[in-house]
Amino acid sequence: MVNLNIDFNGLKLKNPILTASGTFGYGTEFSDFIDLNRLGGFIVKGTTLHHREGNPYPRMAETASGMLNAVGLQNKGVEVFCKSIYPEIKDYNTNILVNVSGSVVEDYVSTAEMINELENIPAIELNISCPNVKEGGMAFGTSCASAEEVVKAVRKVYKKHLMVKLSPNVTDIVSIAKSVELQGADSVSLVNTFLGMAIDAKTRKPKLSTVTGGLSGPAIKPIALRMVWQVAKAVNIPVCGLGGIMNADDVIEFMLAGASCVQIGTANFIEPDITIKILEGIEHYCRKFGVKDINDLIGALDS
Amino acid sequence: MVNLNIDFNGLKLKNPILTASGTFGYGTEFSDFIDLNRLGGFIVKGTTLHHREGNPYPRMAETASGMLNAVGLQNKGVEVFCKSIYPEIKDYNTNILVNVSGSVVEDYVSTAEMINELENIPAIELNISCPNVKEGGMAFGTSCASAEEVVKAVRKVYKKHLMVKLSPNVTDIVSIAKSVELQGADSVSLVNTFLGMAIDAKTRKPKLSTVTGGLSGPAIKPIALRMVWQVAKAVNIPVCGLGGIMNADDVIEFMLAGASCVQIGTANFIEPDITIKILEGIEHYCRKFGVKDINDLIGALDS
Amino acid sequence: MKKYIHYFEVIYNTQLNTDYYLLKLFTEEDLPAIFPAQFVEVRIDGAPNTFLRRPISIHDVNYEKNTITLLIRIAGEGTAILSSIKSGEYLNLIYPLGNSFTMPDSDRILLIGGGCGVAPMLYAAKYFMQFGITPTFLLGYRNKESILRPEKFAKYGNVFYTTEDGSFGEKGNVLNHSLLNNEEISFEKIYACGPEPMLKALSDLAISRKIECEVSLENLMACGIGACLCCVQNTDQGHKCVCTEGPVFNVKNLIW
Amino acid sequence: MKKYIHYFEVIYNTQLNTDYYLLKLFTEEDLPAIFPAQFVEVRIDGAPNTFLRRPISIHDVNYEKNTITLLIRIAGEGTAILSSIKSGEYLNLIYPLGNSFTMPDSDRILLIGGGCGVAPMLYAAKYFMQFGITPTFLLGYRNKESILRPEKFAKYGNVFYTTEDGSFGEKGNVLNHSLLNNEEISFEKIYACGPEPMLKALSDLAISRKIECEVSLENLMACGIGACLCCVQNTDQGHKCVCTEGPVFNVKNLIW
Ligand SMILES: Cc1cc2nc3c(=O)[nH]c(=O)nc-3n(C[C@H](O)[C@H](O)[C@H](O)COP(=O)(O)OP(=O)(O)OC[C@H]3O[C@@H](n4cnc5c(N)ncnc54)[C@H](O)[C@@H]3O)c2cc1C
Ligand SMILES: Cc1cc2nc3c(=O)[nH]c(=O)nc-3n(C[C@H](O)[C@H](O)[C@H](O)COP(=O)(O)OP(=O)(O)OC[C@H]3O[C@@H](n4cnc5c(N)ncnc54)[C@H](O)[C@@H]3O)c2cc1C
Ligand SMILES: Cc1cc2nc3c(=O)[nH]c(=O)nc-3n(C[C@H](O)[C@H](O)[C@H](O)COP(=O)(O)O)c2cc1C
Ligand SMILES: Cc1cc2nc3c(=O)[nH]c(=O)nc-3n(C[C@H](O)[C@H](O)[C@H](O)COP(=O)(O)O)c2cc1C
Ligand code: FES
Ligand code: FES
Repeated sequence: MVNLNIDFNGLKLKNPILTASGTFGYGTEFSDFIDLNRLGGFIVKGTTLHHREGNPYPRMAETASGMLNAVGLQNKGVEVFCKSIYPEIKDYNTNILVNVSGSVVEDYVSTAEMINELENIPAIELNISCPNVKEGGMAFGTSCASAEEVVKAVRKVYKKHLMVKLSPNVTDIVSIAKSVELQGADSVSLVNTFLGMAIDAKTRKPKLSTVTGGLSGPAIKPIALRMVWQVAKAVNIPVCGLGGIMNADDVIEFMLAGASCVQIGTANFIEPDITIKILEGIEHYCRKFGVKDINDLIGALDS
Repeated sequence: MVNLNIDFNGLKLKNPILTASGTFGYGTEFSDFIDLNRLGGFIVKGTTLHHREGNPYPRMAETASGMLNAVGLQNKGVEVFCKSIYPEIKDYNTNILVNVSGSVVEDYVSTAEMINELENIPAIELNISCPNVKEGGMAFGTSCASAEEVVKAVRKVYKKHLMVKLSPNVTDIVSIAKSVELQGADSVSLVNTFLGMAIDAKTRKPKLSTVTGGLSGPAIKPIALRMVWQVAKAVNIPVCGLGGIMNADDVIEFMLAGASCVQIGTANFIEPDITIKILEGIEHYCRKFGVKDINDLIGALDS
Repeated sequence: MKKYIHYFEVIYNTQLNTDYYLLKLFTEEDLPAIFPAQFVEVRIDGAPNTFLRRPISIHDVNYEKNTITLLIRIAGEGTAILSSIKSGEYLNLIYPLGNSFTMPDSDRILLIGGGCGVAPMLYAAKYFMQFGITPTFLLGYRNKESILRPEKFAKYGNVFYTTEDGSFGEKGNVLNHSLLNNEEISFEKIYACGPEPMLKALSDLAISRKIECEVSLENLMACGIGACLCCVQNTDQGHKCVCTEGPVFNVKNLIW
Repeated sequence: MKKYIHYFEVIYNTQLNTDYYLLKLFTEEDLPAIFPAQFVEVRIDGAPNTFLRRPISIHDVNYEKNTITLLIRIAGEGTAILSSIKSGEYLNLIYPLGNSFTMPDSDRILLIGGGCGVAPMLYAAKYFMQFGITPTFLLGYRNKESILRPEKFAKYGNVFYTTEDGSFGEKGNVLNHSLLNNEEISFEKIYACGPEPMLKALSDLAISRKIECEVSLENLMACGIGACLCCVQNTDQGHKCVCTEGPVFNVKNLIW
C-alpha cells in the first residue's frame, strides 16, 4: 500500500490532488463524473464580498495548448455562498477551500471573516493574483508591499489555514512568497494565470471582451514548475503547485520540484473525471517506482 | 501590389519578417531552403566579447507547444565573428543584425564597438534578456536601473540602429521599455524566452543540465502578444514583436497589437522555409482583406 | 439530468456537401434520455490548437440502435478534424448537455433553422412527434445545393424553404418567408436555431407578434458543464451559462 | 551537401516486433546522394507534445525506386504516431542530414549495432559494398525475438549476434562477443551505433587496442540543421553539433 496522506501544514489531505478555483465550479458540477470524496480537496470559485456579474462575453479564447479566460470573478457574493451553496456541499468528506477574492483590502477581510465561521471549510485560498478584474486582484500579488498588506489584514481575522495564491506575472515570485510567509500565511499556492491576449486576424478584434485575460493549461506548465521549484526552496511553509497539470507525471514533476500538493485546473474542462484518473496514475507510479510514501517525493528532484 | 516596405526608425525593411537570434544560426544554415535575400532581415546568434562554450548538454526539452533551451550563448566571440563569419554573410541583400550579449556592461560596450565598424551591419539587437547565462544577461533586463545602465553605455559607442531585446520575466515590461527608450534605444524587440523548467518524472532529474532554461514557441504567444500591445502603446520608438509566431496570421496579430516588424524563432526549427511561407501568407492576407500598405496594420487593433 | 462520458464508434461519416458532414455514432453503453436541442462535447484529439472539446448539437437519436447522429459544418481546425474521421474510429463525448426546448401546448409550432442551425431541429421534431405533435419546418439556406437532408426532414413535418439566391423555396432569408408574414397563419410557438442576426430579428418579430419563441444559442465554451462560466449570455436575470442554463432561451429573457 | 524538404508517401509500414516498425517511403523528387549514418528529421503532425521533428537514421535507400526505409523503435509519443501511420499517408522529411561514416581502407571492417543502433548499419554495409567492401556485422539484441531483419543483413555481410539471454548467437552484449575478444581476428576499423554505455565501453576497447573506431551518436535535437546548438557533444575541440558535425565521431575525439 502506498501512503498518499499529506499533512499540509495542519490541513490533512487524503492525497495531494485538489482542484483549482474557477475550474471546478462548486464541485457538484463534477459529481456525475467522479466521487468528490476521493479528492484531497477542492477549491470553489473565486468568492467576493458582493455579487459580481463578471466580464461581458466573449470570455474565452483557445490558444496553443492552453486557453485564455476573462471570467472576471462572476459569483453571487459571500452571503449567498454561506447561505445557499455551503449547506449543499459541506458534507462532502474532503477538504473544501474557498477562494477569496476582492478589490480592496476591507473586502478580503470581510469575506474571510464570514468564511471563518463555516465549520466545514478548513482553509481559504487568498486570491491576490486574478488578472481579470480591473480594480485589483492581481495588483495585490505583484508587489511585496501590497501582498503583505492584504495577507496581514486577513490573517488577523482568519483563524484557520490561510493559503495565499501567487501571481506568476512578476519579476521575482520568491520575494512575494517570502513576504506572505512573513505575514503568517500557512501555505502558498502557485501559479494563477498569466496575463495574455488573443486577436482575431480577420476581424482585427481582440478575442476577449476585456482584451487581455488569463492564460492557463499545459502551455504554462514549464514556467509554473520553475516558479514552484524556486519558491519551495525559499520558504518554510508548504507549496501547492499548479499550472497546466494534465496527468499523473505532471503531478509527480510538481512534487519533485517541491510542491506538497497540487491543483488540477483547466484539465477538468477536457476530462471531467481527470482528477480520479490522475489519482490512480499516481498510485500506479508509486507502485512502479517503489515509492511507499508520497511525501518522499516532495522536493526530491535529483539535481 | 501590396507595399510591404517598412521604415523601422531608419532601418529600411523590405518586409516585416526577420528571424530571431539563436534560432537562425548565421543565416547560411538556411540557404538550402530559402533565399535569404527575400527576408526583411535576419539576426545572427548571440555574440559575446569572448568565446563561450555554452552550457553542458542536455540543452533542450520539448514542452506542450513549445521548447526549453539552455544553450547559454555558445559562440566564438566577436573577433571571430568579425574576421571569419561577417565576410561570409555580409553581401546578402537584406538587413543583418547582430545580437549582442554579455555579462558585464564593459563587455556589451566592447562588443558593440567592434560591430559598429562593420559596414554591412546596420543595427544590433542588445540582448539584456538571456535567461541562460548565470552571470547576467537577463539580470540586466529585469530592472529599469540595470537596463538603463547598459543601454546608456552602449548608446555612447554604437552609432547605428540600436534595438534592445526585452525580457518577459518581469512584472512591468512597459517601464523597462520606457527606460531603454529614454536612454536612446532606436527600437525594442520583445519577447525573449520565459524562464521555465522540465523534469523527467521517471529519473527524477531535471531535463536540462542547467535545471532552468528559456521557453519559446506557440505556448508563449498569448503572453508575448499582450506585452507587445502594452509596450507599443507606451513608447514612441517602434516595436519588433516575437514569441511563438508560426504562421502569417500570427504575424498579422502581432502587427495589429502594435509591432512594426516581427521575428520568427522556434518555427524555423520545424519548417526551415517557414519565413518565406509566412511572407507569402502575409501577401495573401493583404490581398484578401484589401490591405494596400502593410504599415496600415501596425497597431490597428479594433478594440 | 446525469451526464456521461462515453466513447462512440463512428459508424459512418458522409460528406453532404462542401462544408457539411453527417456522423453516425454508436455506443455500447445505454443511451440516456436525450431532449431536443441538447448537445454533446466532442474531444478533438491530435492538434495543439484544438485543446478544448467542441460543442455539437444532437441531430438525431436512435435508441434501438444506440446511435446518435451529428451534423458537422467545417468552421475551423476542430470541425475539419471531425470531418475527416473514418468509420471504425472512436470519438469521446460528454453528453447529454444543456437544457432543451420546452413542450408546446399544441402542434401549431414552427421549427426554424438557418444553415448549421437546422442540426437540432430534426431531433426536436422527432421528439415532439412522440407526443403527437407534427411541426412545421422553415429552413433557410444559401442556395439549393446547400440544402441538408430534405427527405429526412420531410418525414417529420411540413417543410418550407428559403434560399438566399432563390434557387429553391422562397428567395431571401427565413424572416422574409411568407409563412411568417401571413397574418392568417398563426403559430403558438416558434423554436429556432441559427446565426445570431437571424435569431435577433426573429426575436423582435416574435415579441411584436406575441408569439412564444425559444432560441438555441451558440457561445464559446470551455467546459460545457457549467464549471468555467466562460459561455455566458446576458439575460434579464444577469449572466446565464449557455451550456447549462441554455442553449435554449426564451427570447423574452434575452438581452442581446 | 544540399538538404531538402520533401514529402514522402508511405509505401508500407510493417510491424517487426513489439517495439519496432519498418517504414518504406517514396518520393517523387529525385533522391540526393545519401551517405552511411545520415539521418532524416521527420515532422510529426497531430500532437501538442511532438512539436519538434524527430531524428531517424536512414536504414536503407533504393535510388531506382526513389525510396528510403526507416526502422522505428517506439520510444514515446512521436515514434508511436509514426508507428501507426498507414500506407498512402504522407510524411514530411528534411534530409539528408549529418556527416557520415568515413571510407575504410580495407574490408576488415566491423559494423556493430546495438538495439535500435542497427538501423544505420544496413545502409552503411550496402554503401560500402559498392566499393567492393564486405563488412562483418556484430549485432546485439535482448533476445531472439527482438532480432531485426536477419536475412536482409545477411545479404550484405557476415553476421554475428549476441543476445542478452543467450537465446541466439553468443550470450551477453556485443562487447562480450568472441569476435572482439579474439586476438587472432583483427579489424582495421569499427563502426558502431547503439546505447551510450555500449559505445563508451567500445571506445575504451578500441582505443586500448588501437583500432580506428567511429560511432554514431544520439542527442536531443531541435533543428537538425546546425541552427540551434542544442545537440552538442563534448569533444577535444569543444562542443560539436551532433546534427551537422556528427552524428559520426571518431572515438579518439570524444570527451564522454
Ligand atoms: C450549443 C452548440 C451547439 C452547436 N451545434 C453545432 C452543430 O450541430 N454542428 C456544427 O457544425 N457546429 C455546431 N456548433 C458550433 C461548433 O461548436 C463550432 O463550429 C466549433 O466549435 C468550431 O470549432 P473549430 O475548431 O472547427 O473552429 P475554430 O477554429 O475553433 O473556430 C472557427 C471559427 O468559429 C468560431 N467559433 C468557434 N466555436 C464557436 C462556438 N461554440 N460558437 C460560435 N462560434 C464559434 C470561432 O470564433 C472562429 O471564428 C455548436 C455550438 C454550440 C455552442
Ligand atoms: C541521429 C539520430 C538517429 C536516430 N535514429 C533512429 C532510428 O533510426 N530509429 C529510431 O527509432 N530512433 C532513432 N533515433 C532516436 C529517436 O530520434 C528518438 O527515439 C525519438 O526522437 C523519440 O521521440 P518520441 O516522441 O517517440 O519520444 P519522446 O517522448 O520525445 O521521448 C521518449 C524518451 O526518449 C528520449 N529521447 C528522445 N529523443 C531522443 C534522442 N534524439 N536521443 C536520445 N534519446 C531521446 C527522451 O528523453 C525520453 O526519455 C535517432 C536519434 C538521433 C539523434
Ligand atoms: C475559467 C477559469 C476561471 C478561473 N477562476 C479563478 C478564480 O476565480 N480564482 C482563482 O484564484 N483562480 C482562478 N483561475 C485560475 C486557476 O485556478 C489556475 O490557477 C490556473 O488556471 C492555472 O492552472 P491550470 O493551468 O491547471 O488551469 C481560473 C482559471 C480558469 C481557466
Ligand atoms: C535555441 C534557442 C537559442 C536562442 N538564443 C538566443 C540568443 O542567443 N540571443 C537572444 O537574444 N535570444 C535567443 N533566443 C530567443 C529567441 O531569439 C526568441 O526570443 C524566443 O525563442 C521567442 O521566440 P519564438 O517563440 O518565436 O522562438 C534563443 C531561442 C532558442 C529557442
Ligand atoms: S462552457 Fe463552461 S460554464 Fe459553460
Ligand atoms: S539540432 Fe539544432 S544544432 Fe543540432
